[in-house]
Amino acid sequence: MTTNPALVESPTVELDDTSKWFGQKVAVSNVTCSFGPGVTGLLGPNGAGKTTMLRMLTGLIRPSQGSVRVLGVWPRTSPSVYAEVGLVPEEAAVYPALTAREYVRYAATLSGIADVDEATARAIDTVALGEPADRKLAGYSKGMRQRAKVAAALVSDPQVLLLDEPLNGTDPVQRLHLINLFQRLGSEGRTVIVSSHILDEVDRMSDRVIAIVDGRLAAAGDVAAIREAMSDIPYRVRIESDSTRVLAARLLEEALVHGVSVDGGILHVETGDLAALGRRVPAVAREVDARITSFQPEDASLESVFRYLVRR
Amino acid sequence: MTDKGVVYDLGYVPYEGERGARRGAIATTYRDGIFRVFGIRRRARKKILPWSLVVLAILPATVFVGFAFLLSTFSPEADSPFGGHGEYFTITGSVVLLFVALAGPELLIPDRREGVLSIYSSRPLTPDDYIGTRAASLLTVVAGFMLIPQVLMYIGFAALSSSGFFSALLDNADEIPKILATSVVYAVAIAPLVLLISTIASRKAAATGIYLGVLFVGTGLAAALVEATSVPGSRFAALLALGEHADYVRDWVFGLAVSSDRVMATAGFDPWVSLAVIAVVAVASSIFVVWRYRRLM
Amino acid sequence: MSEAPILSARDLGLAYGSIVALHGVDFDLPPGRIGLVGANGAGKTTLIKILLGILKPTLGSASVLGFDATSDMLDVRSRIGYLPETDCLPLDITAANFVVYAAGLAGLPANAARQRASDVLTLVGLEEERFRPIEGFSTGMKQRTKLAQAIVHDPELVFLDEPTAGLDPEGREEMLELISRLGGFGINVLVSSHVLGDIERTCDWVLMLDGGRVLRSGPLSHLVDADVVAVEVIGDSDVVAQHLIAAGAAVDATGPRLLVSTTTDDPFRLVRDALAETGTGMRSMGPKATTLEDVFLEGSES
Amino acid sequence: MRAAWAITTTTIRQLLGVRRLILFGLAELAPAGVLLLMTQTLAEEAALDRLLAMVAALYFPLFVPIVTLIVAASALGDERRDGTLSFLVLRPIPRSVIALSKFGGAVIVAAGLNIFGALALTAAYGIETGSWNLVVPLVVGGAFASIVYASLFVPLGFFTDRAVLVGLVFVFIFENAVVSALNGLSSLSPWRIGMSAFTGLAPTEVAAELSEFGGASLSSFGTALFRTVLIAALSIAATTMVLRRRDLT
Repeated sequence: MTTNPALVESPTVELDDTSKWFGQKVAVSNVTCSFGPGVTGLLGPNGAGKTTMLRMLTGLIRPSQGSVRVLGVWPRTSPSVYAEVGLVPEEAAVYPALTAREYVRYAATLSGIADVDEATARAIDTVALGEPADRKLAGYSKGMRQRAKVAAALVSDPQVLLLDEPLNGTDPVQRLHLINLFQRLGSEGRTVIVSSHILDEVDRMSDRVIAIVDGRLAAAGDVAAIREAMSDIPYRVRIESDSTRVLAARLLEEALVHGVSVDGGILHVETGDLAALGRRVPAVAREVDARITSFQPEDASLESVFRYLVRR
Repeated sequence: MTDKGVVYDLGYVPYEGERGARRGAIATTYRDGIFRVFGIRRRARKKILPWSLVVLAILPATVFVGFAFLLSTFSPEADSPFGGHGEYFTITGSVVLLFVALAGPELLIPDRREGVLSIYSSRPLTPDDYIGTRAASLLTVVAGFMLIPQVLMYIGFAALSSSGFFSALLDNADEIPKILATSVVYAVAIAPLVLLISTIASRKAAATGIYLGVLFVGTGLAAALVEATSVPGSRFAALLALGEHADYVRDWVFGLAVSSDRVMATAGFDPWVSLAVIAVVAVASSIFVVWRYRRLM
Repeated sequence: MSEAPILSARDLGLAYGSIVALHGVDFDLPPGRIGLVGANGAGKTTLIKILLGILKPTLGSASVLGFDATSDMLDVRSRIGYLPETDCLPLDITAANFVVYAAGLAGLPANAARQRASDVLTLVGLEEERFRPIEGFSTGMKQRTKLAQAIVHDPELVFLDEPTAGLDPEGREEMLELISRLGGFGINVLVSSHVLGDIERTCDWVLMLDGGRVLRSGPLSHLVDADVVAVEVIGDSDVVAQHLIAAGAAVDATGPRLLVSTTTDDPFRLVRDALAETGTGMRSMGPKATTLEDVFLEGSES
Repeated sequence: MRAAWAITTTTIRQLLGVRRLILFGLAELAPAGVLLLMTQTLAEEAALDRLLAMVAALYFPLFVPIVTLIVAASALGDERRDGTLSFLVLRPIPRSVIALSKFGGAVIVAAGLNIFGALALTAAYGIETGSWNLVVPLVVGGAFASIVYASLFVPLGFFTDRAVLVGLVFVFIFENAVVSALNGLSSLSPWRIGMSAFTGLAPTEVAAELSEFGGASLSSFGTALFRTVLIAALSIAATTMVLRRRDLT
């Protein structure tokens, strides 16, 4: 049974053939996919329908067609499920007159938490907001406001966490802290959906991605598998060695090598199967006694995958 | 190097031409100031108000001259409705007030709200250059409103006068210094105040509203308070009638009869007191605006 | 450093009342592309404002292209461009009109301003959109317009504050590519960004601030540790690790990623032979690169 | 319902920043100020006539609507503009509770300010004439008018960013021009409902006096109460429907 990578076994969030149009503009068309425990990256160029999809997932907007299920129910008609959903929206979305602590407390109260103070303190510690927690949000920098929003989303200990550009404006220390946090939340079995434009950070956080281009599901699954599925685009690998010409000639004899180009001390090899090349090169290099100092795939990263997806 | 063919890098061409630095930057800001207040290079909607006010200022002058022309040809002995250059300031005074109430905020507020000041702060301009040039654009426009209709009439009537064009020019030459002086008084009375309010208010509409409010409602309130004679020292409230000081000085300069409802007159103040109030308000506003922009940029 | 530094500071300090934003800052930055990194509140924005002459330092001095940042502010400002992080574009005029205006603000005469504005707008990829009012622009188009106004007067040095903020992946790619090309145009660059990956990809020197001090100022190239090999193994990494240890190498394994170092033999050959002999493969292999993030975190923790 | 109370109090804090409090506080003192000014200049007219002139010409048709409009329009309007709507709506709370709490917050602030204005006005009158029997009627009248205006302007704030503009058009054109022309519509005019409550509670001769002012046909107190409650309920229901059905971007 060929499993569809866009679907997961035990889905907590499901989109079934959903579409959304605003007048003539179709923002999302016939997307069927699901999200489960762990961190999933939601990717797409601006205007591709990513934000519309997130808003449909939260129930903020109603799909024009198809259905959305969060933890088995449609949030719009049974708001009680929201006790298990946390959202970090992209917009400013904070009350300037409140302090961060009051803001997080407000979220806890609205989510019907029993012990509001304990939950608030815990959430503020989790995002390491520290001393400024008692300063008014109006004076917060973008990075600190993001952490306040993450704390507010976490305070109700939700099963499903939707993050729209959560790292926007945070500095390197805060970014790493939040990336580790989201990974931990994912590994605890929560469903974390991260929409972000900084792809190498998404790559580090998520073990699975859903890519949306022009409102349609463009790709789903883990990065390596998606790249492999692009069989029409050969892999490019950059090899540095002390005897490039000899190695180049020898590699051309390998069936899996489509082409080699030599650029000074650097070899660019094209192959259909990256893993096979990774296995053959050490043996081949030893055979011709070529010392390899670098072997780096040039277009297997999420950024390259994304570039090919958008250009198709 | 083959001399048969060359491929030019269309990417980027360094600029070796002339660089005007500070002088060029100030000239550009000055020109932009004038363009902005007339809505030039902006959507048509932004041109309607300014240009209709220009017409309002110049039309009466042309009518007077036209009328004088008709009179001189058909019934030379009838006296023309033209009440003199001094009287005309009542028209241009109020029209330019409305214009400045829109132009002032347009000159300062968008640059602040849209963050364009950070671009000015990266160009060879000091904060004083920026705010000084904006004020210069505003004063130029005010001077234009004041002087163009007057010059039009001055030349028009000279051309029509029975004693010949050039001799007429010389005869009422004594009007010229009065016209210039009064124009300066009006400019100093209305421009700095609108720049002050445009520095404080964060929205154009609010700045315009507050400015007109201060002038009209302020004057009305002053008039009411002056009448409440039972309150001691109520006559000093007349100083708040900012809307009337320039007119009061104009009456004095042109020796026109002071109308009864002139607040300053009923409060028993001489015209030079109005002049002093105008000067104080102008200086205070300028100091605050310059101080504020030195901190903003 | 052969050529004269484009930016230098001598015991630079600035305090807002009791808050010390910069303290005892010294550096000499060579021509080329310099990355400015630091946590929030480390003093990045304060430094840029001092270099632009917006803020006066309370201590020491800074110089830009040989001019003192405070006393020769106007000379500095006529030679540099600035891409602010915050919104800075007037919304009611077209991008073309704005960039021509920005050129005029740099002192260029009208014809040159018009000519250079259209060249630069094409360069940043706004050929069609430039005749539309800026208020309808996407974040990407606004960032390109900001870059256009920063280089329209062919400055010698450009300060870019978070140039890739808010851009989608394609927009980021093109902006980073544009920044890398600036060097080719003879324009030096100081880029301030929170995304360290962007700095690694575009800059050849990094100035790292932390708590108002200089944590590090050095070239980005020698962050690579030549005698340690980082390899990601395809197949059974334990077997490979055992093989390497048997051959006398020191191995630090985290999952499939091994860090191999030896004192005696050549680590690259060892790894190659270990993989060949155990019949396993590699997904990637190369000298262990300490990323800017490692340097940053290790620095700012101390 | 702790959540409901939290929304109400936060809304109050949002609508009543220190600056707004001072601004509105002073604005509300204006009617009393003008009344004092009038006693200086028009000493000869009876104090009651002067007060009723203020009440019928300034307090109900101008002050109450504008203050309520600015406050109520931003109750939901600010949430939509600042993007905090998702913070409020993605909660395990029935939409009706959200609508009620938001409406409650707006009414408490608007009515509070207008009651403060009413107290200032009737106090000025009380000091001069020594009779304090108009305090309660004006306070209740002001409260009713605030509630009805809030019922219109809270949902209006959600639908359009220019709610204040649209509101002003409604107040000046519909209420003051159209309704005074076509008396039949007066039951729809919020400030007339407020004034009916005022005249209903005030001594009978006050109702007679008021009939000369602007010829507003006023209903009884009971009708005013019924209309206020009905309009408020309809408004909360409408807001709830909107929160349930519409896209909340």
